[in-house]
Amino acid sequence: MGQLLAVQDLAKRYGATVALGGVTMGIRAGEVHAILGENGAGKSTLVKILSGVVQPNDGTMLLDGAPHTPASIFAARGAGVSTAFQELSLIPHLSVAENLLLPKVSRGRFWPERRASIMQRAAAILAEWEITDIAPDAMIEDLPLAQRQRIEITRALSHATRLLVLDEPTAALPDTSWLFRQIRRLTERGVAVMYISHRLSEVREICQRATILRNGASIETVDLAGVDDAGIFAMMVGHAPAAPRSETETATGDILLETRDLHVGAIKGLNLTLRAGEIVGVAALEGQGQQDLFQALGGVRKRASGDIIVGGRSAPLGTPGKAQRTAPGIAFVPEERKADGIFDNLTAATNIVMADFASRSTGAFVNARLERNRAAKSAERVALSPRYLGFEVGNLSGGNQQKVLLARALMTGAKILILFDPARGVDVGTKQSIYAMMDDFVANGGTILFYSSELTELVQLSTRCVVLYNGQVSAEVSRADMTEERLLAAAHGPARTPPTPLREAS
Amino acid sequence: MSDQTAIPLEDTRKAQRISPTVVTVATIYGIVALMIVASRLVSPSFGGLSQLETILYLSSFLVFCAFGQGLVILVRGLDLSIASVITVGGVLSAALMDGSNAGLFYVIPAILLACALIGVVNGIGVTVFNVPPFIMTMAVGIIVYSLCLGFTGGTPRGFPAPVLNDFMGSRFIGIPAPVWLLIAFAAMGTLVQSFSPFGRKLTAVGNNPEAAYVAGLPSRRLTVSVYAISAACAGFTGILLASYANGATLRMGDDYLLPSIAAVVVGGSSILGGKGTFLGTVGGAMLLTTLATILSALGIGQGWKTIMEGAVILLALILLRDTVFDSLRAVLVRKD
Amino acid sequence: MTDATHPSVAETRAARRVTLRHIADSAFLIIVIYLVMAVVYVAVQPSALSAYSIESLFNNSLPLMLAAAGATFVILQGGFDLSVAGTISLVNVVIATTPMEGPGGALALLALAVALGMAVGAINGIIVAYLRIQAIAATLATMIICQGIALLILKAPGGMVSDFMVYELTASLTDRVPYALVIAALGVVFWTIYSRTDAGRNLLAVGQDRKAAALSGINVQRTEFFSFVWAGAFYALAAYMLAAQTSTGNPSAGEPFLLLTFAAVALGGTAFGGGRGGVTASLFGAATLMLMQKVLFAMGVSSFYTGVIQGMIMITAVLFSAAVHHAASNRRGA
Amino acid sequence: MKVTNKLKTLALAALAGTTMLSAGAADAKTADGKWLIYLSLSYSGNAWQSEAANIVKALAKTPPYNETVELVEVISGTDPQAQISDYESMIANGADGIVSFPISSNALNRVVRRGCQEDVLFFMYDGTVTEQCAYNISFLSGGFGENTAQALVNELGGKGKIFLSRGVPGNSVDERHTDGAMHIFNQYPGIEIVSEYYSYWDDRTTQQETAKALAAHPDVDGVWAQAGEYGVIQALLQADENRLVPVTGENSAGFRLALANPDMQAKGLAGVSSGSAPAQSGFAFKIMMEILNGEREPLPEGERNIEYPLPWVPADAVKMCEGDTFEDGCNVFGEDKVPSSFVSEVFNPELLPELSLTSALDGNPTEGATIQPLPEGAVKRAPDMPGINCRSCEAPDNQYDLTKIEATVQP
Repeated sequence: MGQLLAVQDLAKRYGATVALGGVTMGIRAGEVHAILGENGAGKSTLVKILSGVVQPNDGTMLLDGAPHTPASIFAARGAGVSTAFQELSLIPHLSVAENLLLPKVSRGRFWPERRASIMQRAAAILAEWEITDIAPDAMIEDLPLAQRQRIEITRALSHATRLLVLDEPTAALPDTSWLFRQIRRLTERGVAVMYISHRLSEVREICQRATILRNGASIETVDLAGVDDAGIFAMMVGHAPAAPRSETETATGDILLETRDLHVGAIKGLNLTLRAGEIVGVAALEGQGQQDLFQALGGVRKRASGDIIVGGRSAPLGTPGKAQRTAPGIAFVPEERKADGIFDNLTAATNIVMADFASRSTGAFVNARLERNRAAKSAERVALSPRYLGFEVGNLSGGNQQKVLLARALMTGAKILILFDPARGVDVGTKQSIYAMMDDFVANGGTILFYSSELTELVQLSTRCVVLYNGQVSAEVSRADMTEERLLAAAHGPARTPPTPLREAS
Repeated sequence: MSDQTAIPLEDTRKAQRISPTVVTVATIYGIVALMIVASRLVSPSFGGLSQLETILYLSSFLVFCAFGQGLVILVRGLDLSIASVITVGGVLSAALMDGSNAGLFYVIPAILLACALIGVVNGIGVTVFNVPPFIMTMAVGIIVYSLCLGFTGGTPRGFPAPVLNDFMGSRFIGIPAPVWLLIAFAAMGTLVQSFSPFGRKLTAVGNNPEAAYVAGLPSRRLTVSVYAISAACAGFTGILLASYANGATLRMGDDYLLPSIAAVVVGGSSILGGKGTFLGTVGGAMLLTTLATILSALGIGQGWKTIMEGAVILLALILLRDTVFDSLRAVLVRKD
Repeated sequence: MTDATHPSVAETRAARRVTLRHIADSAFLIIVIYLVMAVVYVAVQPSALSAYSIESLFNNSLPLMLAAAGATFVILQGGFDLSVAGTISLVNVVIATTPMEGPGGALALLALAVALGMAVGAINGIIVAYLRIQAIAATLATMIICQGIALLILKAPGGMVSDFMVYELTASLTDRVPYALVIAALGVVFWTIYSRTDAGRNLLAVGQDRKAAALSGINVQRTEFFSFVWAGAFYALAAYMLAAQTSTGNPSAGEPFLLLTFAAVALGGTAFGGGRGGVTASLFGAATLMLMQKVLFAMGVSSFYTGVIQGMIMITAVLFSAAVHHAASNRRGA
Repeated sequence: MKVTNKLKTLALAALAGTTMLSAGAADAKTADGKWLIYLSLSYSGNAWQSEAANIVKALAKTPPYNETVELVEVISGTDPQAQISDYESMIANGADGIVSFPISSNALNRVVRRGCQEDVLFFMYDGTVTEQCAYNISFLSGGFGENTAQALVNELGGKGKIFLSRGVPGNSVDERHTDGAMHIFNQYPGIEIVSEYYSYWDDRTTQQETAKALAAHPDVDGVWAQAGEYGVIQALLQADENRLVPVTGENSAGFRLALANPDMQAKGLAGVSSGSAPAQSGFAFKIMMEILNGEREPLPEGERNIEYPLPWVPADAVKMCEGDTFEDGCNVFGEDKVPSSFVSEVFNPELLPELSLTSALDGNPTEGATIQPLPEGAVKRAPDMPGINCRSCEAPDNQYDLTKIEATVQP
């Protein structure tokens, strides 16, 4: 089969910043082609160029032999290229139908189409792509994340006549079977799919070939059957991944945090104990109340009833600030790094030192050097290179942003860390640094509660693991019996057998 | 561990040798300097130190109230009540001092406190009740003005303390006292906005309110205090204006509302919050005042003067655009 | 998917949310507020129902209503337009200095006015959408420039407005329904249609989430641009009706509109920051503001303190509409 | 208490309004037998406006009007639409008369016309409307601009650099003043206008704008100013505390006291105080009441522009008042009694003998005073001023003739 998409020496610069520095690759018709690379490797920029969001500075793209130079998303769609974006591109206050049909919802240009007729057309699209549980007139903002992601994908599917670009399509999807079924239907028609995911297992399941990007350049295109994971990692990072971590001993320290019959949001009567020296993992499918639990412990959300006992005393934790100041201190790292975490206009050092500003009265004046000095120690604990401290955080890669957030949490001096998916979407190197920091933290008398969407991570890190189902603890798994299969089974509820494996690890 | 290999390319490439803030501030003062030099073409007595002195003197009022406005804008707000609060400051100082120096030391704090309380109302409306700042401060401005009207019955009475009036006309080391005040205020304001934990916290709140909350910053309290500071600054401006003109009028604040916003924005702050320096605002205020002195000396009709005023503001905005900086920086970086 | 343990409860909650949301999103609330105020007004002022009173009330309210309608386009996409004051002044003096008699002349003037308003709007749009300058600052500058041009055209209030505009446009259809009301109703009809076209939907989408809108294929810059153009057209209409009503041109005619326009939009419940609200709501917001003047007069509120009441009403109305909206989208927190 | 009273009055007024509508009677009084008079202000917020309002309020409380007049004050802000709305409400409430400072000379015409049809008397003071059924009582036709300009030219000996400190851009009053002044200045080639700025009739703005102009022209020889003139003096002193120049301006107490101050004169201050008098409101009110009471014949339409005499106080004529009225030809109050922004022309011993300082400051009647009839010949018709007090009319050829002063230097 010939090349459907041929990309040659593609480059993109933002001012003095090089985001993409020479990508050459090809995708065949009917192929599912993976793009692999660490955060900041240039995947998003490649997606943006292909879908017409930004225009490249150099290089050529040929689609079916004709130059592909979309000036807008709309133009790209016209050429048969459509994209499901990682950061969902749905308008919250519009209906599913309108979102599916944007930007040309109404057929007439000056005279609006009847609502019923719009709904009918949308329903047809939903039916075509086997979505039966979402009504076309539902508001996007009322839908859970997983359904929104499916709408995002469906919209892309409905426009893809030549190339479908999927950027982390399974980030919020509990089940890949629907997606893979649609992808196969599409490829049977000869449509090519560019598939971007951090999850190597998925990639291996659905993709035939992969192009590896590093530092904005394409390293190699490989046949996935012919290369093992270690080989792929090596190409992605430029060196072999770190060795697996050693075992941690079971902790028997003091109880630092305890919840009694906690009700908050979807959480219904939760009892939990965190002891000094242990890392407690939380496993759950999407939407089991894990966000509510973490936000409540972080002080972001007020609990409905029940008790949270911190350091032996019942604590109201009205705000994150109060949570930090309630001895022995709770520091919370939220799920949405960009939205709830970083201050992108401020330097990394200021971002880290902000913890100090928030919790205690500091000197009257500060300047950049003072802040760098103060942040240096926390930065070192998360292996954040000191030379980044002076940069605006918005200019750093996702992994380094995450390190900044963790450094800030450490800076609070809190003994209890509440981390929601701390290693999500970061590269392998950063992951290792984060893991090391967590081990180090509990070894020094702290305790960590963390949620992860990746079972491997839970198994690798947790001293013990709590599985949430429907707002309650469905199982508690000790270090000794911890396997991914065990966690997965518990995550599907107490009395059920697991359906198809949802998410497995490499 | 070997961090070096894992560093994505963009980190190092985005290294910025020249801070955008410095470029912004330098550009504004550059424009001001250029205008002052060019103004010699308009009048032979222009272009000298005495013109600079006049500009500094006249921009001082704008600078005082623009500091508060700048802080409010920094936390994504807007303070439309400052016109009325300036009036409150002026009216109260004329009424309470009533032409006597006695009691100056408690009257001034009392006025500033009263004004700050108006700001607290603004702040509470914005933070606790989530009223959009535009509406909240506009409504409070209308209410406060109306109270002023009722309180004075339409005619503000009395005089500010003579010592204040003398102060506005006095000189130290050959430079007018208000210019010294301006310099001290600019230094203090810069320290507060750019070199204090308080300023950092405000920038954080403006940059990302959700993140600020999660990071444990007392966002509400900070925001309320910012509105209080803004109102206090406006009150301070009112006291000085009344001292300058030796009396208060009810519309004395009107001339400062839109210029205070313009000074902040021309000064390189983002109206969307989270970005801005007080030095830039001072430069913005000076730019507006310089423009006004030049226009005043030009022998053209009011229509043309007004058009030129708008055009210069627009031009300054275009020159201060981020993309202009980016290309400038790109050129500079490429050179070495 | 979570299992819905109590589907019936969930369904009713969803249903309630839907109705509340309809109330919150539509102009329903402000219409209720307007009607309540109208009832109060009629109660304290029985002559309010006379044909003349109705006619003059609407004639008087229409310019602000149209200006607020215009500003709504920009605010809905998340922008800000201070140029309303300058545009109205400019168009107003152009009308007053371009004498054209009769219905044909009035029509020609209308075309001229709207074209001029749209031109100013287009300049705003280019500066804000394409040159990416902060809207509030850019439109402040264009406002000042427009005021300057207005002063060049007419140094002091004066000029002539044709008798047709002055007398016919401000009269009533079959002596019962003021033309002003007809024009306002046309505004409502226009918005009802426009908001359902792609352009209207895109406007709201951009206001809700710029980035998502761009990724959905909406041309965000063009949407922004046209919001300013529409705004300019409506400001021009406001200036046109103002000229008809005051039968004169005034180079500072637009100044009183600056803050009142935003107050009217806010009163209507359109969210500053974009994405929620509509032109209909703003039309009623402006009408309410003008009616408030009448009610306060009728109630005999001491004129020094009228502002206190006005300010309170503004804050209360915004709080009220926010409260209803909050109840409507009672979603899970942060 | 005040509010309840008003509410009561308004309820009665509303009642009266409805009965009037049904009866259509011309001789309408409120239910308690009083004339319902509205005082409509555009902008309350400066000394001038509130003094003018206070004068009317004081007169309405002076016997016998305290028994026969129900006065309601309404402030409409700066928006013509608001004043239109308020006029409508007043007409609907059955007003007998409206004394008003009009915000716009043209925009109010329609509602005024409509009020006239309902037999409401409109008396505009200071500002004017071009609708011919309204009475305009104004000093505008008195030639403030040309007379003060000539005074300045005389002081300067026919040559020198001057500033024009104007009022509000785009305002017809400002245009009339400036046109008159330019008529004179243009005759003198030696007079060079080096700066012209708008001061919004406000002391503080005048001070700042003058300071800006002084930055470019510290060697100015004289200033022609409209209201806000005291700010000119302050700005001049600020620039150089030992140098003043001739200044002509309006009637603020600060300016008049400065004119009469020998220290200031020694520094170079000279000039004349003239311009708009708040007392115009009282004059308007009294004419209206006399017409309502049948003591005076209504004037035919087209002849309702009435001139208020232009105040004219040169430096040597400034005389401090010892008491609380303008007795013995005194014409300014000291700093101990009034703020510097106080507009001195509040009293007119001939036309308004009923008034005293408390009337102007607080709106209280003078103790023991009763309303005196206007003297014979007090009401003089003002010449036409197109766009100011009439629409399609011609200005007389002699509109810029000097009335208060003669040219002492020839061009």
